[in-house]
Amino acid sequence: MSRWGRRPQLSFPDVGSIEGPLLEVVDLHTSFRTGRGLVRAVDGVSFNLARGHTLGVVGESGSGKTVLSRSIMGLVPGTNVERSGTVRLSGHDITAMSLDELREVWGMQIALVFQDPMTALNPVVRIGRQITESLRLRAGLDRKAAYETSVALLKSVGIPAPEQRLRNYPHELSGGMRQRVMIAIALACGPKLLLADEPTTGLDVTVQAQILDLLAAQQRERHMGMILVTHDLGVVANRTDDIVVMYAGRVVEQAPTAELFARTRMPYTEALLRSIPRLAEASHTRLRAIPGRPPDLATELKGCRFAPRCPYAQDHCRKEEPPLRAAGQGHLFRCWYPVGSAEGDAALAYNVAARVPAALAFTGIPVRDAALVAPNAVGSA
Amino acid sequence: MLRFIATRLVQLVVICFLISVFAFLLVHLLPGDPTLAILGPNDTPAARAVLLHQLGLNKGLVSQYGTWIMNIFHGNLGASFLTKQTVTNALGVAVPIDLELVVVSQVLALLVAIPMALIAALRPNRLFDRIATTSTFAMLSLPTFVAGPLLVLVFAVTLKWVPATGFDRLSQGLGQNLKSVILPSVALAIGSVTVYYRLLRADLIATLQEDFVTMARSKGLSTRYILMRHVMRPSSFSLLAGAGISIGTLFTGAFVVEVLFQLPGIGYQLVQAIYSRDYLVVQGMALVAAVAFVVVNFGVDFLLTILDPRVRRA
Amino acid sequence: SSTTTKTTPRRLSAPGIGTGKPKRGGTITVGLNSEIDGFLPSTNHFDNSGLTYANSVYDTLTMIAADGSAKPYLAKSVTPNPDLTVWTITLRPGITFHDGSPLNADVVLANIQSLQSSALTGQALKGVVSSIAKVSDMAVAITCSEPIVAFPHYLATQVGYIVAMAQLESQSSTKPVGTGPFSLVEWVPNDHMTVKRNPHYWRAGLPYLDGVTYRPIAQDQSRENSLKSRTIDLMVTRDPNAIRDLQDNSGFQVVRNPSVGQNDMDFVILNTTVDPTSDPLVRQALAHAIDVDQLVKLFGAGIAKPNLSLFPPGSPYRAADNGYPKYNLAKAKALVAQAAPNHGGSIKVSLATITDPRLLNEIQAIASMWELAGITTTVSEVEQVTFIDNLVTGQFQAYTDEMFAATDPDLNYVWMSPTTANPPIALNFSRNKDDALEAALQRGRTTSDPTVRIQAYQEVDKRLSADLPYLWASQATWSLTGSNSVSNFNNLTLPDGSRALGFASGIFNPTPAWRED
Amino acid sequence: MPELPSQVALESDAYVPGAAVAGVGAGVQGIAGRLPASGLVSKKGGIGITFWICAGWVLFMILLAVLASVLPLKAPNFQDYSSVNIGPSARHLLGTDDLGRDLLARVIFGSRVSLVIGFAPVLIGLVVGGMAGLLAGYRSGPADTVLNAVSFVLLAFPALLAIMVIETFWKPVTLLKLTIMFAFVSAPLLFRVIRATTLSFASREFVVAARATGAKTSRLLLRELLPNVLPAAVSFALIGVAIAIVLEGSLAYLGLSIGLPTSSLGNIINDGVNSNNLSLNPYIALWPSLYIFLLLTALNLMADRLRSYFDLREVSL
Amino acid sequence: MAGSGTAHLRSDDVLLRVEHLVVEFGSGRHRVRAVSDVSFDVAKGETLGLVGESGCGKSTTGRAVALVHNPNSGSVKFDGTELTSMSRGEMRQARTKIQMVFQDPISSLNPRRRVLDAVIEPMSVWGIGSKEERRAKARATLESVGIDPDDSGGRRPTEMSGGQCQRVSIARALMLEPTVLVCDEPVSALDVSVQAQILNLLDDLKRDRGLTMVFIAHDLAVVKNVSDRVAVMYLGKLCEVARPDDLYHRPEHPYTEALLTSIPEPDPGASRNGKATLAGDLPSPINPPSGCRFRTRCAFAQQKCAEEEPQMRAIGPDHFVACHFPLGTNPAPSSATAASVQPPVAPPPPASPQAPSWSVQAPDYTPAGAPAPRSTPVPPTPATPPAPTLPAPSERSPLWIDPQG
Ligand SMILES: Nc1ncnc2c1ncn2[C@@H]1O[C@H](COP(=O)(O)OP(=O)(O)OP(=O)(O)O)[C@@H](O)[C@H]1O
Ligand SMILES: Nc1ncnc2c1ncn2[C@@H]1O[C@H](COP(=O)(O)OP(=O)(O)OP(=O)(O)O)[C@@H](O)[C@H]1O
Ligand SMILES: [Mg+2]
Ligand SMILES: [Mg+2]
Repeated sequence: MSRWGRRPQLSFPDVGSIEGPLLEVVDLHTSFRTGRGLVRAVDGVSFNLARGHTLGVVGESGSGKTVLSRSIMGLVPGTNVERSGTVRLSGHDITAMSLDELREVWGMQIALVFQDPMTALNPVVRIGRQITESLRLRAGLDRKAAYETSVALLKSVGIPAPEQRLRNYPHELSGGMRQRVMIAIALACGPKLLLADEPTTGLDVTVQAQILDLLAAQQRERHMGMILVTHDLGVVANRTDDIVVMYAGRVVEQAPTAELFARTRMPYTEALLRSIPRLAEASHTRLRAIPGRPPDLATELKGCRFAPRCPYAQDHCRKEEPPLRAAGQGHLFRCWYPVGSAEGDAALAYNVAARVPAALAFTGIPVRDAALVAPNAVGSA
Repeated sequence: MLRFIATRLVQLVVICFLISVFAFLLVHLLPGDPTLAILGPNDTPAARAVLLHQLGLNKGLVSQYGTWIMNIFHGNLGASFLTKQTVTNALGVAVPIDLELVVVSQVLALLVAIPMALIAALRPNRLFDRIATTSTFAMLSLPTFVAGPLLVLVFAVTLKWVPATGFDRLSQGLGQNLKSVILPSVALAIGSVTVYYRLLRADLIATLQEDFVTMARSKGLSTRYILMRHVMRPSSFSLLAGAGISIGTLFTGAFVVEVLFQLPGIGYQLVQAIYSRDYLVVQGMALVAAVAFVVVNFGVDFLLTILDPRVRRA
Repeated sequence: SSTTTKTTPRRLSAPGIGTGKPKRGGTITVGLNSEIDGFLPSTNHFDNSGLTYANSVYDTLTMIAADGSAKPYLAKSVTPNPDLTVWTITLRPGITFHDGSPLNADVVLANIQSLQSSALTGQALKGVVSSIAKVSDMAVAITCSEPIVAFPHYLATQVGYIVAMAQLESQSSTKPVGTGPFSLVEWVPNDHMTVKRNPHYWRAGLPYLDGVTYRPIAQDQSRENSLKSRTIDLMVTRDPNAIRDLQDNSGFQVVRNPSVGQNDMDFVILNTTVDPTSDPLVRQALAHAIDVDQLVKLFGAGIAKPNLSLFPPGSPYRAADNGYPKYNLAKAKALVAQAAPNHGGSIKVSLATITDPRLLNEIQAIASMWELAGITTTVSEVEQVTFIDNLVTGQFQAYTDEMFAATDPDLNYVWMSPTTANPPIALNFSRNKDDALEAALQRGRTTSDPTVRIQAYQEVDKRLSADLPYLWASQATWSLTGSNSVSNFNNLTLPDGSRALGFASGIFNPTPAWRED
Repeated sequence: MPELPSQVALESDAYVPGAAVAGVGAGVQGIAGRLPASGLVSKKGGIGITFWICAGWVLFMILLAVLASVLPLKAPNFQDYSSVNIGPSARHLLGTDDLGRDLLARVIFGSRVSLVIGFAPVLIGLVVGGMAGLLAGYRSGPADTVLNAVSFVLLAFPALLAIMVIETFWKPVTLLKLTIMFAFVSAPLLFRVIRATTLSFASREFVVAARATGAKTSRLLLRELLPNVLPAAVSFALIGVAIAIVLEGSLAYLGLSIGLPTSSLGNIINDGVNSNNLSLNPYIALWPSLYIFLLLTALNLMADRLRSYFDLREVSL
Repeated sequence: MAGSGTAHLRSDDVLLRVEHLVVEFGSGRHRVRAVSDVSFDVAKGETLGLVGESGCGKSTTGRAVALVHNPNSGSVKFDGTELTSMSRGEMRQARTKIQMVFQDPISSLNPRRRVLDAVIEPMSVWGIGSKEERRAKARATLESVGIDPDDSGGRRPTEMSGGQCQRVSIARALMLEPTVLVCDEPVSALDVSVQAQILNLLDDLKRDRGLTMVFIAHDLAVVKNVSDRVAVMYLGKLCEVARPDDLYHRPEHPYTEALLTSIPEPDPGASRNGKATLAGDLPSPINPPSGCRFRTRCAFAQQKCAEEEPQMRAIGPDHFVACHFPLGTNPAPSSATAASVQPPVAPPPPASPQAPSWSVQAPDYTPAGAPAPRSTPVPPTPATPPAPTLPAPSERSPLWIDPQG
């Protein structure tokens, strides 16, 4: 082991003995310096995660979920990254650690399940070595113990005949199996916190269900904290304690899962929910798509970031960004005209009357038809 | 795997056949008369006819090719018209030289290129990368016939560390042998470094951006371990393929160095033979060089399938 | 009488001449400027390197003494009949070949017959030897078709090497068996030729060295670097830059070409059968246009000397005023103007040389001089084999060339005589047919009276200046350079102890050399 | 299953010893293709100042060569015996050579030969090898097998040897002949690169999609595949330009290049190496080498920039 | 299941009829039978949904129908004409009638061609119309799929989002005015919000142009939304064919049932308890299980399933299944283990969907709880005057949102 470099003897107290939350993220910002300007991928995110709990992070593609999960680890690759804010794991500030110390945290304390199992497994290294290397180099197991542990790990993630699978290369496994291997690797050193970054995107629904069940089971068994990142509210609905909804790098709503679904405040969350086709609905039911697309993070954003696509948005929204407001029981949201409130209803009604396309789309009037109506037609006929 | 090897061997044979036809035709379809070179001032029609007959050059092309190929299968590549040396003997002299030149120069080139590429790829477009890139271009613009004499001036003439010319065979002792090939090898390596560096650096940069590297980092592995165990292998495919062509071509492409350092390798002897229109030597040497090229690339191909498990599906 | 300009502190005598007691043993490595095609005198083309190899493994029947005269060597004596048409060669007794077979009349007879019947040497011997007969066990008689005054000189050249019967029978060009001071160990063409001491050498006590390795190193620069880096001990060169460089270096002993007989000349050979060089006016114009002094200054590195004659300065055969056209640009221009109408209004010449950086620069300089005189010149390079082919078949216009080294002017007969100027194959490359020249050459060949010979060859010199088949430039600058670890490499002696010619025209004989360390 | 482009090339390579070569193609594609888009260039903000500086420099070099005869240069072949082998001075900015010729003039006139030798054969190879490579890469089967084998034979056969044999029997050497012979060397290499790159695109969905609209093969090759293959081919070709220029030097060294006294960068370097010039007058070999270096660096920087500018990364985080 | 048979084929006039389709890849020992004996038909104006796990051969079937590659055997009849036996030239002609939208929106567009050019391309291939006409039509088509040709026509695919790319490829497929459109998982690579945009678009197209569609996906909820008839595939074979509502309410095939259970519902109340997900991986198509191909993962598998391949049979009105023991008819399996794992019948769907949290009724829209079916769009009615606190509509900021996203 010493062959591969010195390991600092960092004393990392057992997480269980620490008071307070497992993970505290305070005002985390991560930006990329690019030719177009500063891309604020994560823009002031704060939340806490209790031990053994699961947090769902939801948001459209590009809303900064992956960057968030990697910034929590301090593992955003590239030389053009700027990060600020604090991430405390069991009270230790990860953002202040040196690379050597971080290496001690990575894998042992926090582990990451990557978005795409095909690209995250080394195509030319056997599964076996990819699992055992951290066991041997990090957990200090000998060859035999590492082998046995990895067999047990594969078994626990539901891979049949693990002894044979250890000798396979990633491409010899199916997508679902690769994702399980990824999870096994992440679990290898018994992390206290598991970050699962869209662990099922790109997998088919049946496999997705298997993987999510597996994650839930492992988390329960190990009493890990887990952050489950996805763009599909359906995925997190049954499997998380709390949900953070992100939009354009910002947290726009945060609530315990049941609360979020029961009393959605943020129009964006609502729109996301409504855009999912449901089995219960009849065939050919019109879906309420969110028109437009997310803002370019490299530009200076004024007002609420969702305003251009929001059925409720008013001038105020475009001028001033709403603060994160509380609505009881740990429910935070970022909106001037929240869903279900009188202001929100009025705003929506106003927008519909004014034939704002976002509002019309939201209500199910085909956008194309709406677009044919000239603005000055309001009130006539 | 066996099937894979078998099909590739068949292809190898077909290619070798094509190469032999090509080598044969190239030499035979060109104007010029070997009898002139052999007879020199004594070129009379009668003498020429006799000689043509002796050399079998008066027969049809197909029959000449047939004879030549059959002889090759009997291990007989013919003999030089001029020196009467058999081509096999000449190859016996040339091949060890080329083999050693190729091996030493390529090992040197890789020894320089790999660490350079690693450092540059870890911090692309930073100072080291820019310096390395610029200096490799400088190396590329320095033809061997400039680099060679410069090296000789410094290390042979001034410092007298190594001989200026000639090849000492391994039988004369490893030290002596290495001394005699080090300068030509360095001269050859200079060209290869650029190519290898560029190929490897590009692939390394690409690989380092791969998710599996981040994944390896997320396991808390050290940079060195990740580079060696995770990054090098998947980044080496282009390098290997490039090395295959480079090494294959060096069997004859090294002749400027061979002339400078008076090493009678295949390239050098080929040049001599072409000048003296020594057909059989040209054919034989060209064939051997081309087959060497094919075999080296076959080997590289094989190595690639071993290194890259994904290819093996084929 | 070798010319040197420098003596090293360690040595009181001339370079290449050993002082003190000869040391036995050791081997040396010699860098040569070219490789040969084989060792059979009758079929292989011996250039200076070939003759150097031959000197190691064979002996010649005669050897040239320091004064330029031919002395018996393998032969005990070479004696003519009174009208010089029959030459009897009596062999030294007790000499054996490397294979143990004895040197006797049969071997010599077989050798000369084989040379005669060979396409290569037969041509040169045609006008010299008409028949050969065994006189005794140790003597043969050679009958010439006409009196050949210089006959013993011929026996010191390629046709004078005697090879063993076994080699003659096998016609092996790769395994020489001779009587020479060394015998072959191995020959790896283009790499090296190694010889070891012949323990049964007929010259008692010689040679001193255990062995010699010859290495052909074609590049002048590489050879010089090899010597400087101690990769080789001795080297042959004709590159004035190298000589200049080494001459100023006390670590080396530079032996220059001796001024005995004729040296190789650097010149431009003109084909007198193709337009426009077939026109004597054009040839004159070309000659007048070359500023030889400038050429020598540019390329001679202070070593080469201009020479506008077949014969070197000091040679009795050199005409006091041979009438060679001196550099005169105005005259050249006038001649061009005069000749141009006969050649389509302008004169276009193509000038070529073998692929050699120094020569390439030289022809560019000559071309630019000709251009100044109004002669359109194209230059090109030709590789060695093609070069020779083109010369013998007449497919050239103007080539730079280097030849005519000889210890007797008659040795050059075959290159100049109109009798060898006929197609398709001509050894008289320029194909110059001048009856007066032929008459003079004949007189020199058949007359033993020195004054007649002197007069005859002075006539040759003048005829060449009038005919202008060759545009003279300078004497070749051959040199043999040794590091201080070799000694006595230029102290060749005859069996009687008197000095032989030693290194000349790029030909080296390793017999007297020894290692110093 | 998502596959790396290079992988596609390797896997679908029907013919074998060539597979390695196909890999080179992919690798070459990688040389410039995968460079990170950081550095001086800004992705949206244009191709970057570096590119224009380099392009300007290359243009300047080309202009010098084209306008050599009207520029106030000394005659490149004029031999001034009064100033032989003098170093850089006011009269001769870069000094003179063994024959007193002005090196500035010789380098600039010589660059004409070198630039033609550098660009023309590579262009020819790009067209010929490119056509064949596109076809072979798109259409697996007998056509591919044959073309592939031919290219491999051409590659395996010692290139410089072929040039020498041909030259030995096809004198005198002219720029045209040199160009043709170099094209023979460059075509199979470019064929392999383009074929490999084509292979990685041929199985892509957009080609299938275009075929589904009823497009003919020729249209597919020219409209769909060519634009995708070209950038990799061009960046490889630019390195080819450098190699060709240096190769001309090797030929000059063997006396097989363009006829004297016409200068080429190769024969000037060659002059500079001979006759102890390397130790006595090192500047003779320096100038042409420096010229090649500057051209090469500029071309490669351009290639890099072009690649990262046109690099269409299809992954978004 | 995963059985053969043609019981589900209709005799009345169908536009597209696929019978005994077999497609194989590779050769020798590594022969993959991606589609083995699949039959289905599509009536004019109908949308057939094709669902199934990843790798079960959906795309391959779709591609064979769209003539992108030839089936090894079987017939594809379009409007009564056999397509598989056509010459190359005829095939090219036929391609104009059947167009395909490919699985991966980004890779099915040439990264180096501009959007407008890509859309014009099909017309240029056939030389239809003048340059201006092509352009005009391409712009109109782009507009119809919700892409602004002025804003996006000059962009390259990489400068667009996945949803936009998908729209462009749909526009391209529409350019030749095909009768049949094969959509291969047009949404599975997309984010849920974009997915909704595309699904709506396809429904519009179907309504407006009377397109006949084959819609491929693995998400039953998605398929249900767009199809008139759904065929479920497993490992190269069909298992169940039914109307979407039937299929959802009464899945007959255990695999259909498993697919339904796997769909994540955005409803924390929907208990997952008792819902077992499908265990194990899709078996290799190189070496498929004997008999019913699903038996290796089926909780109800019996001896018979291993021995005999189930044939497609009618089990209800327009409901066909290829299973020996369909769920609806089937008594609880004798195997005790199976029963413990799998509830015999899927739990009924919640009686009513989740009530919207925003309950204020604006006069001109219908709340989500009672969505307006596409066939009866709500006509826009004049709005009530805006609330006094809000600015007048005419003063609205110029942030007039681009509806095409
Ligand atoms: N290295 C980088 N340089 C510049 N911008 C980046 C970089 N990495 C991410 N981004 C930008 O940051 C934003 C957030 O990206 P992120 O990957 O976190 O999104 P995501 O929510 O994970 O999306 P998805 O659902 O597609 O995975 C995006 O706009 C992305 O383009
Ligand atoms: N070109 C091909 N060569 C070899 N095998 C193939 C090829 N295309 C598909 N297959 C195989 O055929 C089977 C069916 O593939 P197909 O793409 O039709 O599945 P799918 O249902 O569309 O899956 P997905 O949902 O992932 O798109 C798979 O096993 C696949 O590996
Ligand atoms: Mg992500
Ligand atoms: Mg598919």
